[in-house]
Amino acid sequence: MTTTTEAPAVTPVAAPRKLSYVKAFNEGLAQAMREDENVFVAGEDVAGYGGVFRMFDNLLDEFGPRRMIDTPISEAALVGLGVGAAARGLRPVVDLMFMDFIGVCLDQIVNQAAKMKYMFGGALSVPLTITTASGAGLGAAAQHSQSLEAWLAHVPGLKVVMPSDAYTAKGLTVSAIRDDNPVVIMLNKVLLGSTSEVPEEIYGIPLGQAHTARHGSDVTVIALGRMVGEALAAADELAAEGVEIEVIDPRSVQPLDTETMFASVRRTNRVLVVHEAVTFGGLGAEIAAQIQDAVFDYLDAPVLRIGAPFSPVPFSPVLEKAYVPDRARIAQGCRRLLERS
Amino acid sequence: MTTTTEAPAVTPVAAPRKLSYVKAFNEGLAQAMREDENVFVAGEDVAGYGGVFRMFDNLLDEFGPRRMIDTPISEAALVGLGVGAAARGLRPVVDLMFMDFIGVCLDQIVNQAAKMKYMFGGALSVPLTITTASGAGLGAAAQHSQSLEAWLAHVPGLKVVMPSDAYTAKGLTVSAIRDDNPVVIMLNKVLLGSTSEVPEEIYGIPLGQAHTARHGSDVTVIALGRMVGEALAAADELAAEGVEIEVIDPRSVQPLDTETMFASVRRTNRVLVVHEAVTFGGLGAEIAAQIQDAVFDYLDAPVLRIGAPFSPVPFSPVLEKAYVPDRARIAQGCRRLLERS
Amino acid sequence: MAQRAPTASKKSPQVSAQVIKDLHERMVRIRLFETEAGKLMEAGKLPGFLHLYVGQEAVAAGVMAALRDDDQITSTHRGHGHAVAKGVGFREMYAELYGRVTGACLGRGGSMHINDLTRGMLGANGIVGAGVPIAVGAAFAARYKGEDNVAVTFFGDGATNIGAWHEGANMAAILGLPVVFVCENNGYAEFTPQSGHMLLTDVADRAAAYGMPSVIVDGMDAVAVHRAAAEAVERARAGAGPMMIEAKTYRYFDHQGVKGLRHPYRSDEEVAEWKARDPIDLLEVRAVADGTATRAELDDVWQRTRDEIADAIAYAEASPLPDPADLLLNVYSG
Amino acid sequence: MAQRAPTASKKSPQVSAQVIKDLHERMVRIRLFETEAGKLMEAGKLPGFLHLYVGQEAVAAGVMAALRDDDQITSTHRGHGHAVAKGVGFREMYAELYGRVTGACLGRGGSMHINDLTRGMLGANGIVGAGVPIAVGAAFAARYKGEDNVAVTFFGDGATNIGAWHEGANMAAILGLPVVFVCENNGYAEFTPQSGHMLLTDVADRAAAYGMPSVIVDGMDAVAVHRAAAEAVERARAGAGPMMIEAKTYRYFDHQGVKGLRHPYRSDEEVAEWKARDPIDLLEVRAVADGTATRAELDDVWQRTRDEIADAIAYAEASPLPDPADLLLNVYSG
Ligand SMILES: Cc1ncc(C[n+]2csc(CCOP(=O)(O)OP(=O)(O)O)c2C)c(N)n1
Ligand SMILES: Cc1ncc(C[n+]2csc(CCOP(=O)(O)OP(=O)(O)O)c2C)c(N)n1
Ligand SMILES: [Mg+2]
Ligand SMILES: [Mg+2]
Repeated sequence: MTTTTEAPAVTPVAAPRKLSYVKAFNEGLAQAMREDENVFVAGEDVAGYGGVFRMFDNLLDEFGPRRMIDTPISEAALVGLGVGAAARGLRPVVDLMFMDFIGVCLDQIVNQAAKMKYMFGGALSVPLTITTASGAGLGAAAQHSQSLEAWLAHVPGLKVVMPSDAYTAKGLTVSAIRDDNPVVIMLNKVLLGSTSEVPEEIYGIPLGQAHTARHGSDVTVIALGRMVGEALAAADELAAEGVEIEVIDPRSVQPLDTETMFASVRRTNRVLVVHEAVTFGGLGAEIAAQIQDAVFDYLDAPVLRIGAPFSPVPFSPVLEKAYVPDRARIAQGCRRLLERS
Repeated sequence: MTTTTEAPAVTPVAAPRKLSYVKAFNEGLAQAMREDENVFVAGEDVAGYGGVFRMFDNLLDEFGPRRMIDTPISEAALVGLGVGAAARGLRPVVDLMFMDFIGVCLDQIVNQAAKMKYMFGGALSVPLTITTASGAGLGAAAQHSQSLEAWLAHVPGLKVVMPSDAYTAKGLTVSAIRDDNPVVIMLNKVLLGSTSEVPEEIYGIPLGQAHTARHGSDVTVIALGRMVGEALAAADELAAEGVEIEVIDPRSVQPLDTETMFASVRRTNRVLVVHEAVTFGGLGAEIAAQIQDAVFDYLDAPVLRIGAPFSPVPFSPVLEKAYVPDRARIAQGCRRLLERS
Repeated sequence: MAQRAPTASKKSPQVSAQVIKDLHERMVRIRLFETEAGKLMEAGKLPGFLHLYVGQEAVAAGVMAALRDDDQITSTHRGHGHAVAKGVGFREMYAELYGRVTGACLGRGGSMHINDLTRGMLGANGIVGAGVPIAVGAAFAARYKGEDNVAVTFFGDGATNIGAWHEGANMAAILGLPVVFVCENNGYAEFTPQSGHMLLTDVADRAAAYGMPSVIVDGMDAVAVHRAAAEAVERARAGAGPMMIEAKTYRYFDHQGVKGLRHPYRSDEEVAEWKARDPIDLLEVRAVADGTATRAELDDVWQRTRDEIADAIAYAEASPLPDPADLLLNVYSG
Repeated sequence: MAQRAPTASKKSPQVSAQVIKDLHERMVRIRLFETEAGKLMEAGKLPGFLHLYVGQEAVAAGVMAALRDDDQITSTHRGHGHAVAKGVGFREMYAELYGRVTGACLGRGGSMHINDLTRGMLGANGIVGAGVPIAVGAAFAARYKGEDNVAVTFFGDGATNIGAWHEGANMAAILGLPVVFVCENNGYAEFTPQSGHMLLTDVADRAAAYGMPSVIVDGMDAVAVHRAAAEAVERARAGAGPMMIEAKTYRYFDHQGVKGLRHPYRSDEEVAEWKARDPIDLLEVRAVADGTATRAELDDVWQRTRDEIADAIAYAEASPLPDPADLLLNVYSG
């Protein structure tokens, strides 16, 4: 079940189909369920209601209550259910609704799902997919807005993906479900309604393969999740100033494709990492540490990190806006990098 | 309650008292309890049994069942009890036994204790201390051996300390209890019986102030927790080769005293960070990222990180030994740094 | 399975006229606060989420009327009713919903973190069940300090399925702490009916697993809630340990927001059946019938409250926004 | 409060001689495996922790004799008894305790992670309560695939206080899954007596909170455990949903290791009272008395088992250590 259907080349046809991020996720999930009878979905209000973010719309109609399971508010048991079912050969998709709720079930993710294969001497696999909505921007405050990828990426045995648009939302979902390891899919709440071209057929996007979303020679910007769009917008802005930004979307942060990053930095000699999570201890630290180690002699400036300041996510939109990195701060960062000789 | 008694200078008297790490912790806790009637301890088998690591020996005798509370196996409620009691003006010390159990109660630590002051607009403080035993080396396997400081240090609102010897075990414990914020004390299991000089009187060690455990001019080694001792041993070994290592013990990883590190690297131009935790996404990443940013022009070589490989902690001692960084790997790392011109 | 509205107790309430008026005023305050908040949200004026309490007023009013100011409560995502009934001011609450610096959380917390330590309101909470152990800690602190205040923790039917609830209940029981557990059973956890998340008909039956007594009350009858709460609170205050109250109630609006319905998880008949037993109507009809209050007196409460709300909304709207330069304020103490 | 030993049932066991012999052999295998493991630990030959099962043999034997090979179990930190009774081989188990590459976990897991998927042993677990939801998932998989195997989850008295246990029990109940909940109530959670961690006398009373039936059995009587388990398992297999069995039992050694006692948390009298009702003695005396087995037959079981253990220990000691070059083996699949 680990074979990956390569993404079909997007050939320019009459009217390329656009789909929203959440619908692309939904389509990928539905296709993966059609592909493999062992895939089922469990979570709070995923079946009858279709998920509070409409991630699971219409799936109950097609797949029925055997494969679409509404559960009590019991995230530890929910993930545990997934672990046990995966250990017995199913391919569960369990939904955590908000990523912030992970604190009530992290033991099952980290001490059970992630370590089981290793601790058991390889006796089994845990092909579990965990879906969750992350990120700030909706005024949902400190307990409903976090981006906690740094915790999960630090855990051997887990994989973590962060779709940045509708196309990756579908392809990464399909690959996560096909993968034989526990994979956490972090959907970004602000992106749910954003649209992009999405092929109709099922396709996977390899986990651990970064995508260069824009080519450029002056600064490399490595952006996670929603920050990819912000980086592309910053690149447009900077292009008008004659500065060419290369934008790299890692797509999966565990495994992390650092080779693509290194290769880019060898050309640009300047690099900025941006994510929504708090800067201190965020993924940007790991990326910066690896880059300065691997391509030290190519760097014309230190690796610059942009993330959230060291505070919980504030409620008031005026604060939240100042809190989350955006295109302006990215452009600003690139300019600063270029000023450095 | 935030005043910090400075550590008394250790004046060379006739027979300086040596104490074990766990007894030093115990003494600091007992003195803090004597100092402040609002300090109490709760956890599994902390009272009647004195804690499975003997951390709480004799405290029931002195402080009685009002201040020494045995609780059911309910870590979420245990931490929650601490949060509620702290919000109402007490200074709870709650014990998590093994740090690996944090996955069952992380919500109370991260979404409640850490964020409450901020979310509530500053209306209260949460002077909660969480004690826990971390680290590998006892053949305790994947669910009883982790070092998870990177998770906690990534959380705004928390403080995290990692005592490296008996002296710091006592002083950091006193400071953690006196601090008005939630502080996690990570005691290292392997160090419990190790001894060092410990003043008899109560003293605090400022949180967020690194200590230079050995001065040297050739390489800076920043070591966390148990790795400080390993780094000092490596320094002895290297001194015989004519290489002078500076060893920095951050003592607290949140807040993290990077200024001391920067100053050191400005002199040595070479730096290695070592911790027991998995390298990927570990504290070493944050430290490396900050150093390369702040003192880029002083670095003669990339910041080198040494941590555990990307796997759960293995059981078999032969594997565990290969897994945990030690003096040999640190010395090796220093030599590699020095080879680089 | 549809949530059935309990039938009203025919017993005449054995509480004073003063208590009836107190209950009435608390309920009206909640009702109007929430109704206006819903309108503001619909008008696009409020950021974030809004879990309205309308329909459940009798529970907050009944319990809070049994508490002293120094008694402590922990609340839920659906926390406005508790805050209002505990005496948190309209101004701070609306200003918080608007994200203003004058709000109960200085604009940092929003709807799900409203708190007021001066009123013993230890906060709404965005994590289901998380307030339960915190209340246990507050009760622990009271006993530790030799104070006789009690803690009340509110939670929904759905919340009793989460681990923290279970652990908190057992912790309170084994430590014999002065905590009152109030289940606001509105029949649903988001869009899942109670029959879809537990096999029990009465959530109160869970108390026995901790050796905790429990009682079931008509959660649309503020007097009934009040009497049960007064008993449980006095019991706890006297040192007899925790107790659980299950109040069968109903929410009128959607789980979140006002009308987000896209899935007919509740029938029109069910909603109508419950609304026919509206807690405020119920109390008003009885109060007028037995001469406890005149219609004019009751109307006056509504009018005064409306005025206070208009003032509070104006205050909120006129209040300054937080300054982004203060982003790091209150992350740490000291 | 001291844990009281239940008095033996006077009813003659209504099970076949074959079952009696089966129960006996499983218990002897556990007893000897554990006793030898304790000696090896005392001799400093085994790294890590060791939570011995001695005293509780009747529970694992009684339950496992009611299971098919394809039935699944999840276990605890005190998991050797379950593994042995479920048929995991001595060689793999000792080799694992020794940290050898021939062990049940290739030396990666140690005592607390012994597993054997071919025998339906889904693993010991170092986290209290964590195995409970995993068993629920295994049961879910069985029903999903249309198989009729059941899942059994073992846990201690202390484990019923943790959130995951509560959530798992409710999840099994609401989904109507074929899970049998077996509480091995040995009266203590580490060094805390049951009376110090819950107010109930019978843990079984907690089942009602999930609408789950329960039964209490003498956990020193393998036949009694077996009959209760057979009933619960058949019930679950027939689709009637989960059920809980509480077996009152006792552990002879310390919580961890053999004799680490430094705190007199159990009286000598209490220990003696329980040992006087040793589960193996009890079964042997009855079997010889009612002619089910001769003393010689029983002795033969002990002797054969001793031989097998000697072989297994020799195998373990002769086995190679894992190669540090393979440190990253099995972190990921594929
Ligand atoms: C741990 C956790 N899981 C899920 C949620 C999402 N959530 C918020 S409210 C809610 C339903 C709560 O139901 P109930 O306890 O009955 O309270 P009610 O909304 O009916 O007042 C859910 C699932 C959450 N906030 N926290
Ligand atoms: C979540 C968690 N908390 C605490 C522990 C430490 N611990 C291991 S066994 C144990 C006692 C378990 O008691 P019980 O469930 O009665 O099982 P018994 O040891 O009596 O067989 C504790 C507290 C743990 N392993 N996991
Ligand atoms: Mg509800
Ligand atoms: Mg026990």
